[in-house]
Amino acid sequence: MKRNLPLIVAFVSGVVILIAGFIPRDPFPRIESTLIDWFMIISSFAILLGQASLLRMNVIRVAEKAPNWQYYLAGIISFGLMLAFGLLWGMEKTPGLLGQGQGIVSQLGVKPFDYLFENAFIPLSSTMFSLLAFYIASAAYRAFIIRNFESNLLMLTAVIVMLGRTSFAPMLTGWIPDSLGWLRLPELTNFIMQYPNTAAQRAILISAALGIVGASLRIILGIERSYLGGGK
Amino acid sequence: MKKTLTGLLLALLACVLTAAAEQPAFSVQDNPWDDGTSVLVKWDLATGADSLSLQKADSLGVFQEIFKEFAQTGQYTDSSLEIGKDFRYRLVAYNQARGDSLVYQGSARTKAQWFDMNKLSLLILLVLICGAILYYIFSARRGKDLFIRRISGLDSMDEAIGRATEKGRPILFVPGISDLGDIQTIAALNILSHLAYKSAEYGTELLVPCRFSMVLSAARETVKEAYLKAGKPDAYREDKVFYVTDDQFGFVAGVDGIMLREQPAANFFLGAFWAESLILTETGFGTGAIQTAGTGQPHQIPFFVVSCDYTLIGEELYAASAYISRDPQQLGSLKGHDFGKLLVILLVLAGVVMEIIGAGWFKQFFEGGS
Amino acid sequence: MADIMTTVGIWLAAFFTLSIFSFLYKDNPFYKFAEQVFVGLSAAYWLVYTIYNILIPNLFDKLFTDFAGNWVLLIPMLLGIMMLLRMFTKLQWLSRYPLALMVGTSAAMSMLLSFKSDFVEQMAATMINPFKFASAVDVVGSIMVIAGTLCGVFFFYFSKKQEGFYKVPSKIGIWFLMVSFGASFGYTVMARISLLIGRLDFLLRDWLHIIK
Amino acid sequence: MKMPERSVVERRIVFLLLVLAVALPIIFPLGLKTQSTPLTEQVYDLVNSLPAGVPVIISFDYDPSTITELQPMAEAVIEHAWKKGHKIIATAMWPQGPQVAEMAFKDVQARMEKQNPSVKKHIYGEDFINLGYKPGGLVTIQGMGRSMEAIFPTDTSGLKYAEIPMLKPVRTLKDIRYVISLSAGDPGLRDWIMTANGKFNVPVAGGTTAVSAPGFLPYVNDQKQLHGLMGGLKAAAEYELLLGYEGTASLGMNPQSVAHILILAFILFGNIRAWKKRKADKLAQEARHG
Repeated sequence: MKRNLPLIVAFVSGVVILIAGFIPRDPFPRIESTLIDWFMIISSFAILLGQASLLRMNVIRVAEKAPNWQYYLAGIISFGLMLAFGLLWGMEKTPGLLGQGQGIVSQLGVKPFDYLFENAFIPLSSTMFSLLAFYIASAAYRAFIIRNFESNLLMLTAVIVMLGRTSFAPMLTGWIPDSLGWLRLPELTNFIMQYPNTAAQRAILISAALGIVGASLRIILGIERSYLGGGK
Repeated sequence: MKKTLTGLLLALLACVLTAAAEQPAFSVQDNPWDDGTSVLVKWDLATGADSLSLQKADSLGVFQEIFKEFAQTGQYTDSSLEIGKDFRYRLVAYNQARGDSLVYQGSARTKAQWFDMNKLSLLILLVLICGAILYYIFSARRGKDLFIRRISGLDSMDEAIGRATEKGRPILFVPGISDLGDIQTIAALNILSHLAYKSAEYGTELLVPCRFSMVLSAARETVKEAYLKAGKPDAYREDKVFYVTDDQFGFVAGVDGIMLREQPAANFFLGAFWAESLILTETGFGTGAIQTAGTGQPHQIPFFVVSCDYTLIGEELYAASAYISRDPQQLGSLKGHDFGKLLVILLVLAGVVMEIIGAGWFKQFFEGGS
Repeated sequence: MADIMTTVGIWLAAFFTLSIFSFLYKDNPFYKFAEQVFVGLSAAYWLVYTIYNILIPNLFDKLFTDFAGNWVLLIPMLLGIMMLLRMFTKLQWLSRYPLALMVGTSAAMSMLLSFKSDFVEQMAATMINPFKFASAVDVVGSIMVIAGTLCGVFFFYFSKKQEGFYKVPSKIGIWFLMVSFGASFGYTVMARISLLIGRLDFLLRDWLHIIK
Repeated sequence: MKMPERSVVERRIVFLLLVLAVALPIIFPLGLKTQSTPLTEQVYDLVNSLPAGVPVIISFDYDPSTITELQPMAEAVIEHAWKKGHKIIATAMWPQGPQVAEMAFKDVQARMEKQNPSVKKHIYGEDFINLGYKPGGLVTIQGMGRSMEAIFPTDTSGLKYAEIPMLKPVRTLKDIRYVISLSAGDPGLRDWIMTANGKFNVPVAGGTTAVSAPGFLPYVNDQKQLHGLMGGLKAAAEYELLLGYEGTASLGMNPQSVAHILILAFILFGNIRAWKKRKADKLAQEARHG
């Protein structure tokens, strides 16, 4: 019972949505919009769940003095700080429990939540991802090796596209006569993107769409139940 | 002079004739195939008009302007209306140069429909493909032997294990950095069972670092079973399948360390990978290992192709997994998808021919009206 | 006061930026600290926004201001709370209901929507008459779109051994895929470099004032 | 754990060269000009084709990690829409979206005033509104197609939907004249294409990070699933060019171009080195086998 009732819930909600996709008449659209409202509220609880589990894991690590526990403590403190700022004074135009916090804004220039967002969150998250630029550079030097016809094709396209998307490209190939205009780097890049790339990406999209149809069908019919946890 | 004059006259006549032959200049109708909450207003104005005002009668019968963007031929959908009511519209087309205007009127009753005919093609195709998927899943369950081709990547994997055995060095298998909920991880574990069987047979050491505890226990189970099947349960060592850390880049650093320390002769990166893919393969390349990768993450495939010896591209990962596991669900779905692919190929070929011979209805049927 | 705090803010941002960059030299306490601060801030951000942007306007406001009209919302609220019970091993089974509702709904929706836009519409978009174009480049390009799409799809067709004649479309398919992966490669390099530009621009402009 | 000394040194040299290739052109701009491409022009034309007063959605589906690429696009599109007098509704599928939207509106107003002090002051609630973040991706967008108010009962400041003057004519997503999603991943542009365009026939255009741009091109087709696409910093620079100003994206194209050349050089040297090594290995092997 514990196992099958959720499967029935998934089946019914899925089938109603499928019917509403083809029959525009009430009651189906109405049930559909009710489900959508509910979906949004439940998924916001799911977000709460995710953050709460993360926090709990870090608290356990600190409590058990796991290796590097000091860093996890720093994480918990910054979590608490940001949460308190947000709840008390809100952010941007949103008021918090203590209203808009004019007093503190006159001191800081912005709300404390926004202050942390601009001066800590933004630099941290954007720098974290900019590390990837270095990894690409080092891999370009050490591992991007041409091997066979297929990978040569890949590299050749990559080189054209990388050159074609720089501001040097118009200068490099500006001398090519108009009659062969499509050979100029920017035009050639556009051609590659518009035709061969579109074709291959379309093949990938079509295959992936079939995959989604298959997976969704199995979920709605209860054939696939691994999302409920505990194996197949 | 005379010639130009006759020319002009003829042109004028042509204009008048075409105008007369045109469809009704203004039409108001219930928006077809919808939930009965909108009305479709269409117009096709005579030349000369340069601005317009579309008005709708309110509850007192007074016309209020609802739309005024000028277009020679255009349409406007008035939505969020009540079902089963009459609505009246008036279109005033001005010719400001001449200072006159034309007024058209029309009305329609909204009606909810039982089926959205624009989606007929969608429904037919969806039913066909879902039917095929279910048919194959159930025939696979009944034990019918379904054919799928062997992915050539599997051969090169066996070869890589052979090379590692020759060199007497271990092989490394990373089942992606996603948790067990990701089908890519499941597919990776299926392939792991094949590789573990081979490595047990050859007596080559197999290292499997994992990022999540759920993946860890599943991977241990898989390897153990494979060793048992190969008849070498004693060769299985639990500490060779191990947990590194949850942290994404921490995990990568850990695996990098293993590669440098243990110098595996063959690396397998199968499953879900993100930005770390190229850090792993770069290190592996540096140690001179034969590298095989496979992932469903489209953004990572290019990096794998240029830094690995063999790459399973997208769906090939699932196909390899289905080929090895013979799991009816995977196998049946894959066959069903294949049916869909065949259908696409045939329909597109037919569609191209139809477009060339000018039979536009075929393509339109699939586009659906809008 | 506000001016001083702005300067302090820029120094704070520079500190975090450099702490992350220090990982390039090697793993170190600054990086570990910055990483965990990021995790903490990010979790709090999600939490605050979920409360202020969704739970309050879409749930609590409605319940408090017009309970009679919105009592139905108690159901998703209850389901949401059941979702939170996932944290407790014993009550975990209760979270299966909201999960099943969400998974069923989104599976059906994404099935319909992606089948239409990624399958049917892509199929229709490939039904082109290549000879309707005036320029030779477009004619060749359209033929490439048709051939590339079909061969690409065939490459992922697993029910037939790719031998003899069937090897040809599959090979052409993989070539198209490789060209497209090359394009992705180029674009990814571009994206990663852009991110670095943003950070160095911050350090050179806002922090060091080397450029105005 | 320690890598062989040589490769560590090599790696650090590579890192240093990259920093120089990016930093120097930032300090000493080369004044490179960019060229616009059809895909960006299509987005521009869509915005340009509509008269003043129409309600439009700009969706901020990204977070600060990709602001270098997407923020200049957002600013350019906002400026263009404002110049045309469109009423901008900002939405977000990512929680950090409302915050970056706020920054973008502020910066565009400031820049426009700097260029032309007498420019119109755009008023919150009349010319633009920030409806905030909602989770759920395509499910939520589908909800907007039934009722915008049900999904967004208030804006981010707590103002009731019905009390916001510029939202009077907007009952459902169908009343929106175009959606431009600036998207760093999932949920984002794909959900808007599938739902806003696929289900409700609203024109959709987009700006994405360069990483995901190639994957969106199949949607740019005869059916107009997507009205043009801006991919990465280059496209943002193109949009700035079309609007006639040099913003952060245009300046960014200097280091971008130089760094591309550097990466290409790395690939070239790497391949030469690998080729030499392979040759040396072969010779050694032959020597061994006599």
